[in-house]
Amino acid sequence: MSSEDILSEIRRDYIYRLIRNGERIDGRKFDEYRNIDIELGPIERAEGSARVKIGTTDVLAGVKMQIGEPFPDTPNQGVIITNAELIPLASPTFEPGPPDENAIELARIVDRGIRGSNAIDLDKLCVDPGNEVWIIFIDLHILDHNGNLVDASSLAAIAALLNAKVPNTKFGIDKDDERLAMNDVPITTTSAEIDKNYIFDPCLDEENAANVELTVITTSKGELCGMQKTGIGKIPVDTVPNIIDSSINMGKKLREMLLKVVEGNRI
Amino acid sequence: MSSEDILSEIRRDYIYRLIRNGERIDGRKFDEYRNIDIELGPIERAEGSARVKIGTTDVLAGVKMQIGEPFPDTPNQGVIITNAELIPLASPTFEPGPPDENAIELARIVDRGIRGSNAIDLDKLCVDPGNEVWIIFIDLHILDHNGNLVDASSLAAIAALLNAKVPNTKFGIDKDDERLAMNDVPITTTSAEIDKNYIFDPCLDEENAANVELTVITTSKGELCGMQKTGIGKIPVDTVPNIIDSSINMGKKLREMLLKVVEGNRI
Amino acid sequence: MSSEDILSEIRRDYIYRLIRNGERIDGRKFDEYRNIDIELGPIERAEGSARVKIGTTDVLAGVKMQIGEPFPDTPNQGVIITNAELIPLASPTFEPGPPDENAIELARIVDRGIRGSNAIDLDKLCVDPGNEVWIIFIDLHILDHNGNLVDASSLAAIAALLNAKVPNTKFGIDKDDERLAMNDVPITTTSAEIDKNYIFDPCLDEENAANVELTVITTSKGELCGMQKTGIGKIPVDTVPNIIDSSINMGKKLREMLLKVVEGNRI
Amino acid sequence: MQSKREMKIEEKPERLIVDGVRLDGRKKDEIRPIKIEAGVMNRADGSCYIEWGKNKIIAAVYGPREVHPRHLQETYRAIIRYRYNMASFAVDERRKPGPDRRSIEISKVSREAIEPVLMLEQYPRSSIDVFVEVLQADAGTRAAGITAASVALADAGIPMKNLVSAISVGKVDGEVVLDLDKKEDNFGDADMPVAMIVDSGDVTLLQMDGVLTKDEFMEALELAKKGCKYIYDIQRECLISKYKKVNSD
Amino acid sequence: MQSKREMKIEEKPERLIVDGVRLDGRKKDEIRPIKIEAGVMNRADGSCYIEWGKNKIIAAVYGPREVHPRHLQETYRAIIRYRYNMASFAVDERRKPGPDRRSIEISKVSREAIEPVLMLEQYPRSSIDVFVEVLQADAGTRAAGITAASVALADAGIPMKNLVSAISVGKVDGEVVLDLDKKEDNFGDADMPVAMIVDSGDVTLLQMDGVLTKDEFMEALELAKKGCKYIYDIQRECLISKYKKVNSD
Amino acid sequence: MQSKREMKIEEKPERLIVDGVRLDGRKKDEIRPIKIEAGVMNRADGSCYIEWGKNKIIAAVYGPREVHPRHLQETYRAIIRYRYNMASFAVDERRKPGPDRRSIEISKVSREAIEPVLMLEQYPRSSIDVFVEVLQADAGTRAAGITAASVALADAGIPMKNLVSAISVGKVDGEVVLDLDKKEDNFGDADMPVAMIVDSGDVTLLQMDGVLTKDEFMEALELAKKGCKYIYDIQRECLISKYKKVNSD
Repeated sequence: MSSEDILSEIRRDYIYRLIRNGERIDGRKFDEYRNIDIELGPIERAEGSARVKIGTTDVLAGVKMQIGEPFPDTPNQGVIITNAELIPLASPTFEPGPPDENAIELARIVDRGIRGSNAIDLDKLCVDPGNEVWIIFIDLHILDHNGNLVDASSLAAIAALLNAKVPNTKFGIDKDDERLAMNDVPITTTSAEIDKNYIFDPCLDEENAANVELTVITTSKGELCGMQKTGIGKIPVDTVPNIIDSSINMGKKLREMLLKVVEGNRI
Repeated sequence: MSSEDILSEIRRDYIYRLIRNGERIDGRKFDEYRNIDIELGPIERAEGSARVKIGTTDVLAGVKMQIGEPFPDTPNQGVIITNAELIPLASPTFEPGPPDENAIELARIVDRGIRGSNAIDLDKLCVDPGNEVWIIFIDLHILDHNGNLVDASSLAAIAALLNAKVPNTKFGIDKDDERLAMNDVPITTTSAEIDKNYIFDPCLDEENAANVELTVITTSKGELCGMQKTGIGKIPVDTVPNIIDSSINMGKKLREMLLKVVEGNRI
Repeated sequence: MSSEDILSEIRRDYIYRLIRNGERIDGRKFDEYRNIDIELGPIERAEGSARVKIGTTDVLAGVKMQIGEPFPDTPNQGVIITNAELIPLASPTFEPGPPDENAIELARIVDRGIRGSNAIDLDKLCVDPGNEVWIIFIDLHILDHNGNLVDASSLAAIAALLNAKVPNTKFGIDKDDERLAMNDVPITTTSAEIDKNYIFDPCLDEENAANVELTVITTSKGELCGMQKTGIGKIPVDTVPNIIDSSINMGKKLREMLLKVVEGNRI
Repeated sequence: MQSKREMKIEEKPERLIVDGVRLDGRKKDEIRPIKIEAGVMNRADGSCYIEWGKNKIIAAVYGPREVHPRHLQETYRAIIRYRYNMASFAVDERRKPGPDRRSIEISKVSREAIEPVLMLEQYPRSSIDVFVEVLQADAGTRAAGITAASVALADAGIPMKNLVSAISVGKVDGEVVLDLDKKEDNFGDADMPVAMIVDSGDVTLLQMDGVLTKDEFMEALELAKKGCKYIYDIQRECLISKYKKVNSD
Repeated sequence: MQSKREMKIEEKPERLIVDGVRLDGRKKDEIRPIKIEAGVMNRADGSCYIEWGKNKIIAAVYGPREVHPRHLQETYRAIIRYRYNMASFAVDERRKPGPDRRSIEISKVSREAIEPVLMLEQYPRSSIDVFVEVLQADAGTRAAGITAASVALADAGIPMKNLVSAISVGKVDGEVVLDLDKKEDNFGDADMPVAMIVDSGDVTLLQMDGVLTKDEFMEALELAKKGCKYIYDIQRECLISKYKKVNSD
Repeated sequence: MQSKREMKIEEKPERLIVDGVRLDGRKKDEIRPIKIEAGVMNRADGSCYIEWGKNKIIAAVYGPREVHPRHLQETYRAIIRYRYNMASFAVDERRKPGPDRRSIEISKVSREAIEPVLMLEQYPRSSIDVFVEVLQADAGTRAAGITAASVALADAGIPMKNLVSAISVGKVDGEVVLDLDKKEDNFGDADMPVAMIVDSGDVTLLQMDGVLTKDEFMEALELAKKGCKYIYDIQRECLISKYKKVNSD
């Protein structure tokens, strides 16, 4: 065993011992998020942007819009394209190169929540039916990885969308730039299982100690609009309902916090 | 030498000894194919399909059709695109990834026979001259590799074409779906040289023992419409005419067998 | 240290000692180029071509022209695309594969000189304003690498352009093929620093011994139209003006030589 | 070769469930016909062919075998590689060969669904490679793939604590149904693939697309449990009959 | 997803300098506002965030660390890897993620600009990895990136002989100016990024695009020297304040 | 950069052979002018430049040399790598640089055409790399490439049992002819490249495109034998004159 393996095993044991005593490595409660910081509009060149920090996890989301062709089966709707880059700046384990399975899964979960909740009013993004619609690129740039990238990325994406304006003038459309029309504000919450306890917002050390995580995305009405189990562990089926309940509650709190920031910004 | 190398050398010696005695490892005559099984239309989603087993070598061919642009030098003709995937499911030596030189050579030999024999009536595949023609994708999915992929793939491709219907209705063309018009039924036969004897339809152990193979494609009229020498060996020029003769004969037999299956299926 | 490293160190020391005595490994003066050989039009299939040898460094440039779309911000101008291939035939250190950073830098320096000097009259390359313009592909094929690829490639590119004819007839444009209209003949000169001396046209051994090179591109009027420092060394800022002066002079000489060859060829 | 003219779009049927009966005649908790066979391939160490509705899928297993390149090896356990792939002709519109984002995600979650039952410590420094080839797709391919992969792993003699069984549930016309087919998947409201270790009641795959209320989710989860049990019995049956066949040969 | 309709082209302003004053109000030798902070990232060994005009750039350093694959190792020294990358949303028209020819060239010349000050012999067989991420671009990104990378390397404690400072000079409306912004870069006549070791007066990066007479070049070089000196003072200030902060914590 | 307007299509001439004479004036069994020179490149260990009709091709050989990555090494013999490549400007319509399916197949069959004459056991664990660059293409490039590669291998001093000589035969206007040029290749009925070891009468490359009757094939094979003999004499001549030149230098 390398000294690194031994160290990580010691850290893992320590986290398990703490959890058994109802404690976490950074003193949080099991259902407590780290401090969340949301900066709206840091990238003026983008149609919308947001930088979200959850503890030291740091994600920048940019929304760009272009005019392109609709999909043949939805000729009157805009198109969403979500992409995540796990750039090597953010973690010693990220490699340069095209998105790997982790980056792809991350982007697809974020996309799933936005699509499932029908968050963006795609019907309003038609310019010329069957011919020209708005393409919305949501690009996630992970800057610092200290665990729970999914929640930070989802929050950054939805904040960037709430921050976005449709660039009509830039594309010669005879209308003022207007706020992107939204139907919903989906919120993503992730909990990790350690020693049969579920802790929300795992930091990196906790993620490394846990075998399995469950991501639950909820709508403003408290419905589920996306889920993903990640990791090689298993979840006793009887525990799932409890996690769902907690996730719905947690989603409500995070949404309120986000909307407060957005309103504050719009005043 | 690794134990694997020693084993393969022993097997090679054994095959050579057998051949010298006029025998083959599975008891076949030199010009005898393994049992051939042709299933027509296993993939209903495809315009045409066929699964061909030669012994335990197993190839699935699918034909899909789309409407696209013609090549500028043949504005009134359909387009053929042939592709082969040596998926890692089929053999421990196949790697995931884009087609390597073996997959490319395989696809190009299959393509050569179809093109050389003018098997598909490309003039009938024009929808709007100079503008819209049918694109025929012939996709070969190798499922189990026990030697002689070329003959199995070619047979599967031509069987799938004989099974194919032009999907006029699916593309809003005001015509019933109709059988793909064919001019010819080219047949590919491959023989391998072992100790100066040429054996048809080499199984994998025989291919590994042989240095060189010659693939000969013949038309219904008994003309040659494609050839390929493969492998690092050499062929005495004086032996070529005999191989050609045998290949023409063998092609005739295989064609009869194929057409019987096709007719049986059409009734 | 490997024997190869030792050898290269010995060679390096030898070159340094020579330079300190005002000498070079092949007997040249510090501001002397190796013998330059320019062959115009070796590739008849190309619209223009030139093969340039500087000593045994050997570069073939081909110019091809096609009709395509203009860039949106220059709707009435032709488009230049420059590409360099460091094919493994040219050096034991070149690997097959897509252009690496060295090939990309090389192509971009050549491109910079042509663009900066406005060498090609891009306004004359408009076929149908906003819709159809000529695309000029300048492809550099490095055949033998014995140092100073930048100067050889730039010279080959500009010679190939001077050799080029616009293929109007081949594309059905109702005009005779005509010489490509040029505004200028930029010349690229490169010097390498060894022991604080700057030597022009370094051969490969000299390049390996030097830490830094400065490429200076000049117009017919003696203006600068492109520069690039390459290598991990540094250049004392006070020495820069001298290098610039020498480069302008050297550029003048090389341009005269090139134009003489071109005129000789046109007669 | 760019497509010039698009295929006609399939229109959404007015109703997908009429009087509690689905378009293909099934009840809401009814599973499509399944045919499954182990040991169908010659070269692979283990394999399984499954037909599930119009899905036609082969799973094959190679391993434990040496890992290349070596830096992928793990010192104390085998690694699993799982490659879900779709043939170009498996779907209505020909797809470009090779992995896309969807298949890369499916490969990851499927690997994580299978890994909990494998005793990987027994084969340090080696790999177990699972290849799932979708020859024809008809919705629910990842669940069918995991189901087949599980059988193929057993067929290959890889030490397993148990089988993994998988099925998809979803919401169609506002009702929770089991085992969506292609039309229901295209025009439905939610899709939720689930994989379970039936004996222990552990979930090893859980994804959800679309919208479900909490109550609908609870109903769906119950249906998925029943579905997985049904699938598990088919898997066992298949392995027993393979075992019998081998022993009687 | 192909673009159907292009963005409107920005038109060239009639004048970029009016009565010696640039469009954004600066004088010809005036530098845009700069904000710079070291140690901003958590995972990296060293880092620096810089805002320079509307440029927003993060540089981070990892290392010295082990090199993979091993054949890239050098026996007697560390290797440097430098990756200049632009976020998709950093420019007006969304760019495809990943390296393009421009960013590959910039990465190379930036690495060569930084390498002269690093004492690489101290870390044989290892690598020092510099990552520069342009979050928003406003001309002069390579100079800003090198400036930030230099600070990040110091922040990481990599042994350096000195700092490298960089800035761009150019010609606009026929006049030589310092620190071009985006509009000046788009519609100007020449752009010349320069990196220097200010103490020794050594140039470590020198590129030029466009046209300059010899005299203009001399004027530009003088401006660049002054500019680099100014940048150097900001870099030192930043590191001192970081050092003070760490010590007072 | 997508092409907007296609090049005009070359039209098929009414006849390609008139009174037994081909469009370029050759008889049916006549070979185009060939110019061939060994040792033309400086860096390569062996090389050959060939002009054959309007074909202009360089072949170069490096090796025996160490193989990277090491897992490609073979314990008891050298491996050969053969890369047939076409310059972007070698054909009428500019081709994208890099290997396409055609050049990958040609590289494979050319390697297999050359390998029989090489004594690879003498260089275990090493590689012999053959690079063939088509600078201008005029039909028959693979045969010309093999011919040149064979000379370049001899020039590099690689131990060979013999030379390999190659040429293309085919059918044009219903007649069997030797050494098709570009027009004949484009508008002909069949093309059959052949490589042989002339001394032993062994075929090392044999491909055929198009349609030939058995009798036509026999006629073509005879022509190919004659053609290879002719090429072989040119190859020998070239190597002898190279040898003389070296010895007289």
